[in-house]
Amino acid sequence: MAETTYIQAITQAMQEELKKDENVFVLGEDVGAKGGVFRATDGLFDEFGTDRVIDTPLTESAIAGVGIGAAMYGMRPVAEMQFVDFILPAVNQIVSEAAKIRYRSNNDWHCPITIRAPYGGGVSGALYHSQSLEAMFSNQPGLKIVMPSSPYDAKGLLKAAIRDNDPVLFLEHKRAYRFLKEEIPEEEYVLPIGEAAVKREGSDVTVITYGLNVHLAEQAAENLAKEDIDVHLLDLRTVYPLDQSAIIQAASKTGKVLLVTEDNKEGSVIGEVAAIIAEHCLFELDAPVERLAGPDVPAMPYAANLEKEFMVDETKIEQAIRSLALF
Amino acid sequence: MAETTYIQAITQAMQEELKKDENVFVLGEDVGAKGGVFRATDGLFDEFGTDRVIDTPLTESAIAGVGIGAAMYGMRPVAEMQFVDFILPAVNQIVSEAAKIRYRSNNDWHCPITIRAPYGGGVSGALYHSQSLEAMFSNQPGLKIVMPSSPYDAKGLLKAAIRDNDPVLFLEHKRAYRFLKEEIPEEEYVLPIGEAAVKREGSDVTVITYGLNVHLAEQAAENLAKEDIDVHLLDLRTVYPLDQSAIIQAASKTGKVLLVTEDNKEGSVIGEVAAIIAEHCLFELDAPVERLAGPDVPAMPYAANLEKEFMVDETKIEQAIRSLALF
Amino acid sequence: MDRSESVMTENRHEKLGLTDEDVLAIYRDMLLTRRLDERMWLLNRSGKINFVVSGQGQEAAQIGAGFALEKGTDYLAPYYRDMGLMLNFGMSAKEIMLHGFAKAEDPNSGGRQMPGHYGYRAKNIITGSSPVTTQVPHAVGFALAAKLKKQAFVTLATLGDGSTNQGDFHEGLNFAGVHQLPVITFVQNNKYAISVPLDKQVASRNIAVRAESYGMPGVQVDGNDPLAVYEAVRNAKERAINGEGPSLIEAVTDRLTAHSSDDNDKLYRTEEEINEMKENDCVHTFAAYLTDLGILTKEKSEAMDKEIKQEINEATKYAEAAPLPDPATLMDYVYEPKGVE
Amino acid sequence: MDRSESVMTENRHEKLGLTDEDVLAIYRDMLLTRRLDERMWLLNRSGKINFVVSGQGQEAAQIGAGFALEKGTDYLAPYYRDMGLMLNFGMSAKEIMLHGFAKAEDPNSGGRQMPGHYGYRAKNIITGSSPVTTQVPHAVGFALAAKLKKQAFVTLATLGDGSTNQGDFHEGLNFAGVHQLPVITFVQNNKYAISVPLDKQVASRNIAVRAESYGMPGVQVDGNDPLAVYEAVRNAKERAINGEGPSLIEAVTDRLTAHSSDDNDKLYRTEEEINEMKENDCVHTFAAYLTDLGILTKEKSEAMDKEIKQEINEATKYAEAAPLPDPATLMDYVYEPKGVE
Ligand SMILES: Cc1ncc(C[n+]2csc(CCOP(=O)(O)OP(=O)(O)O)c2C)c(N)n1
Ligand SMILES: Cc1ncc(C[n+]2csc(CCOP(=O)(O)OP(=O)(O)O)c2C)c(N)n1
Ligand SMILES: [Mg+2]
Ligand SMILES: [Mg+2]
Repeated sequence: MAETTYIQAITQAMQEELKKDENVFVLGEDVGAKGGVFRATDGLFDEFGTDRVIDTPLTESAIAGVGIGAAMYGMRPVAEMQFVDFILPAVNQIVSEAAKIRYRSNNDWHCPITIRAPYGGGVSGALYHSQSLEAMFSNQPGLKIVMPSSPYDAKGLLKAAIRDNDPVLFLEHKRAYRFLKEEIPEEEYVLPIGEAAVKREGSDVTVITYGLNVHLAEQAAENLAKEDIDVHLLDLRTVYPLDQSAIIQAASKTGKVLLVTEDNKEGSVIGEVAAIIAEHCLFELDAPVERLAGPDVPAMPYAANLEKEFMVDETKIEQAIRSLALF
Repeated sequence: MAETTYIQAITQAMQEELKKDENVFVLGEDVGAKGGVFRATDGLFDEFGTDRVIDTPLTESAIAGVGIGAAMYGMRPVAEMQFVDFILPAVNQIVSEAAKIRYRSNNDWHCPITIRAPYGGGVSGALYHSQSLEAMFSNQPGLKIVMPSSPYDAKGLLKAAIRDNDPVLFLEHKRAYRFLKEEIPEEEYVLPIGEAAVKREGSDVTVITYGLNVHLAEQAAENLAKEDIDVHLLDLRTVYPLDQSAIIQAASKTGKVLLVTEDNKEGSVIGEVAAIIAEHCLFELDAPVERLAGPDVPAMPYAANLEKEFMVDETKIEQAIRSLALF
Repeated sequence: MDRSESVMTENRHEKLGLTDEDVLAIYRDMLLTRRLDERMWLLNRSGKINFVVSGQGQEAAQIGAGFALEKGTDYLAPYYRDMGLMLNFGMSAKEIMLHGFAKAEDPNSGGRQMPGHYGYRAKNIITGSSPVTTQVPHAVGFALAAKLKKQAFVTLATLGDGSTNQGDFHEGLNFAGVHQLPVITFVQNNKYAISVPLDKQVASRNIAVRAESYGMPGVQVDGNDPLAVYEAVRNAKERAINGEGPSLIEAVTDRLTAHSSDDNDKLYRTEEEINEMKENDCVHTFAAYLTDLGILTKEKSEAMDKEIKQEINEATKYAEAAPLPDPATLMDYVYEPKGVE
Repeated sequence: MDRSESVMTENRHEKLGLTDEDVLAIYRDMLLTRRLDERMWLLNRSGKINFVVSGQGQEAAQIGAGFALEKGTDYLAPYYRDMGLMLNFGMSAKEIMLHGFAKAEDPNSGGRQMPGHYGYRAKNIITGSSPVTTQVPHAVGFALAAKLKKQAFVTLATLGDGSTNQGDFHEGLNFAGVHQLPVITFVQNNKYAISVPLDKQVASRNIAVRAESYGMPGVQVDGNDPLAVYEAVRNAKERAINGEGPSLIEAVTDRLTAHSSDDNDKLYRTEEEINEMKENDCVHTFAAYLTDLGILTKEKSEAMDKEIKQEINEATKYAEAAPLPDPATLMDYVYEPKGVE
């Protein structure tokens, strides 16, 4: 077992899959000699060469579209969008094409592409290097959206995404890249897409979140344990389609639910989580469902103090849990 | 007062605003000599000429992007996307640019563009001429999304959208175009964006919906009145940002809530409506929140029987209300 | 008269290495395409099928191109007017009818997509959608796969003139040019995008010149002449297979019908213009070429008409009677069925 | 030595109708831009500002272009390296520093956007974002407004070489070409897109040739020579104002620094390559030109250095001390403030 950062886990997953399956290849902007702007593909260009690790022109729609074509042929492209903010020129290819290819062809064709993109703020990235865009794709059957919260999950889920025979959007929190470390197994493992994970069993308040906020919620839960507030924590892991039964179980467990996202509140994926709870858990609830999210502004501003004001953090989560516990 | 169809109301709104304000102009594919594929711009080309009613090349991103530029200069472009399904190449311009211009420039610049697009199914349009894509844009502060349910609202809200100093996405149900008719005032009127409307006061079950489904819900409510089921009906009209207080009032009124959308269920805008209710109305609810929506498939298939299976209709709404009433 | 004309008409297909049987086969595909398309309109007007988007006037371009490709090896990323290419690539009239009637047996989509939305894996026909030009990057992706897997095939993407203005055209062709991929972009320029004429649509003096933006050769050919199109596509394929990279071909054609069964082209073009086009109808001019050379005799022609009519009648009869998709299948194939591999 | 060189150096700016004062003004803008940019790096390395994206090497292109435009009349749709154009369009060093430090008084965004994300309505500078090339259709929209409102101004959009591959470049320029709009697309080709060199990025033999796809003239000029750039932009503006439509200009420049303060260009280019570029540093070569002609004397030069240094010191001092935005303003200006007009 070796200490591995979140980004190293991602690099390892790609390295192992490139090695295992000659149909796997990586494409994107600056993924070659530079190894990616975050160095997620560091070393892959040297190990696998220009044919397997392809620097593309500055064209997201072509990165997605060419990848989709190659995937239909039988390849397993792993496309990198440099920041999720820059996936927007590729929305037509992802939503009109990747998501619909199996359904529209009545299963004659399919599209095993993985699209990786760093998301999230708290890195002085301002409006266009901080966004959470998962909600925009969370209404598109045919797509799967994975947002891992730890190095262990990141590796196991990215390998699963690359092997999946349907398109997967794989969103990595850029602040987690070097901030999160843990020991992960030397031996190969793959984790199931579509399943949420209980990170902590508790009886007072249920927190449901995903991505980096899982880590912040864990910290908050530990602090609150000292106050005898016992937190139940569910990590969605796959935000689309959602793991309904896991959500219903977690909400019913304590009857007090806090939903957390870094995204701005209205229309975020935790809205759908709240809807599932409102449909299925009404009589198990002891308090109104609470949502802790970013403010409804277009995106995170640059100035340090404005960014701090925008971001959900440990303290805000802690306070929200405490007031629910006292409800 | 004259009988006016939904599409005639839309044409009138554009005609009146073109006449009133020389900064208003229309652009899009086939909006000129042909008058639009649905004839929404019928007659405008003859009346206002090639400079005010512009046939553009087949380029949605440029239709939005050029419109955005002209709007920043001080014009009031009314851009038509031929079908909402084809707005996807323009997502980057709409979300990265139109929605963020005022905020990112700290109010130095703004972008008064209106983007019209026909949405919705039941017209044998298959996967790519039937979609409801409002949810994709319902997480983007800076945008407003209007979806009128009647000729009267369509005219008053489109005029408001054109006069609004922020970008408005104006979505028109293509089946409503000729299906919905009503008498509307001869004299000019404008309706407020951002306000939902109570279409029917009732005490047993609250139905909250928007667009064409408002009409279907009204029909269902009338039939159910015969069974002494008294329906309270709220028309969202603006689906982003949502009119929270109207939703809370309507839900609290009866304690039994049915949310209806034609969109596929997971991640649709009624999920956010359910979340608002779960946050604010828990103790007013007598039954779990119910959602009636399209199935979670990529989009509506073409074959008539598959399309019928997909679509929400009067009967399905009626049944859902009845079972809630009996709950 | 006949004799003098056949003297005037020179045999152009021999120079291309095409036999008389080849050109008769090309003509038969063109004629079958035309008749099948005409039948679709009849069925639409009689309320039996909901929608027709027509390739009438583009048969020469389509069959000429298809004839230069190797079936079972080369791939096709088609667009909605390509019924001719579908037939040429081995989709049967019956299968096309099943698609038109949206029946369960439709190999393109099982009745899920509108007519003209093709895709047939067993025939190397890549599934297509409605948003224009998305197929261009897909074709480039197939070509990239050919390069990575060292497979000797070419991929042909087709689209219309208006669609060459979409960002995906620019991004796709630039990608192909940078990586020198074996892909042919085949533009069927019928001079209209629904109601918008070429001069309001495309700023370049023609579409072939756009090839220079992508470091690839671009040629403009007479799309009413299947032999000229065949030659251009055959040369582009040779270059591609020899590792000499991508090509852009513009075939200048006519759209003899309205844009689709939902369009009325009288709103934006004159009778004169329409009649003028009809005088250069590629099916008639190619028939004349074959007749002048004595290759298409009266007997052959009548036999062909009869055969085709029967083929279409049977296809129609079968498709009309075939079952609709089972509504219970609505939820199928959103994702890979569980338990598979 | 001095004399002999000045004999060898011919006066090129007179032929362009530029006075000695003009070229000195151009040089001053170039030098101020360079020094301000250098200061940004110092502040970044000393941890005082978070991010720098640098225009070093592109000053000649930017100031040459800006000098051909009419302040208060023409519009600018800039990109992130355009600090030189900002200064030339009337944004002060102090305002640029306020932007770099993300302070409340930043006229570009009130501290909301990253450095290099410009916009200043009072100076005709259109607000920009990070996703590349979106500004190109915006500039076309301003040009469309000029045509519809019959206003005699030109709009200049700037972008990098890699950004010319985006769909918005293609769609925007085609729109401008079809409607013959008064817009100039000005590409600063520094031969890299972050780490990706031109040959892996752009399939055409240069960027200027892409103009033919849009029916507009395209010229390639030496971006290290502000006079060559000035001439090209001036001519394009004349054409635009005379109703002769849009132009594409490619200025071949160098990116003397890493892509940004977050990049390490040693990972993808050699010391040699970097040193070679530095030998053609446009600030030095233009200084040499002016010195050879005796226009930039030692005294003038020293005075200018001193003045600029002071300007930058004051700007830095002011910006560093200026207040951050009030966190209470986080929710402001998502939509038009209520009660306005
Ligand atoms: C992205 C997108 N926008 C709009 C449409 C609607 N539409 C369908 S066909 C068409 C015109 C296409 O013209 P062209 O590319 O010349 O092909 P043609 O139909 O003339 O063969 C349009 C605008 C679409 N299908 N996709
Ligand atoms: C749509 C989009 N994709 C990716 C990026 C990340 N990015 C920022 S600058 C850049 C390279 C731009 O290269 P070029 O256009 O040549 O301009 P230069 O930086 O060289 O001046 C990239 C890829 C972006 N800003 N926008
Ligand atoms: Mg056409
Ligand atoms: Mg560059």
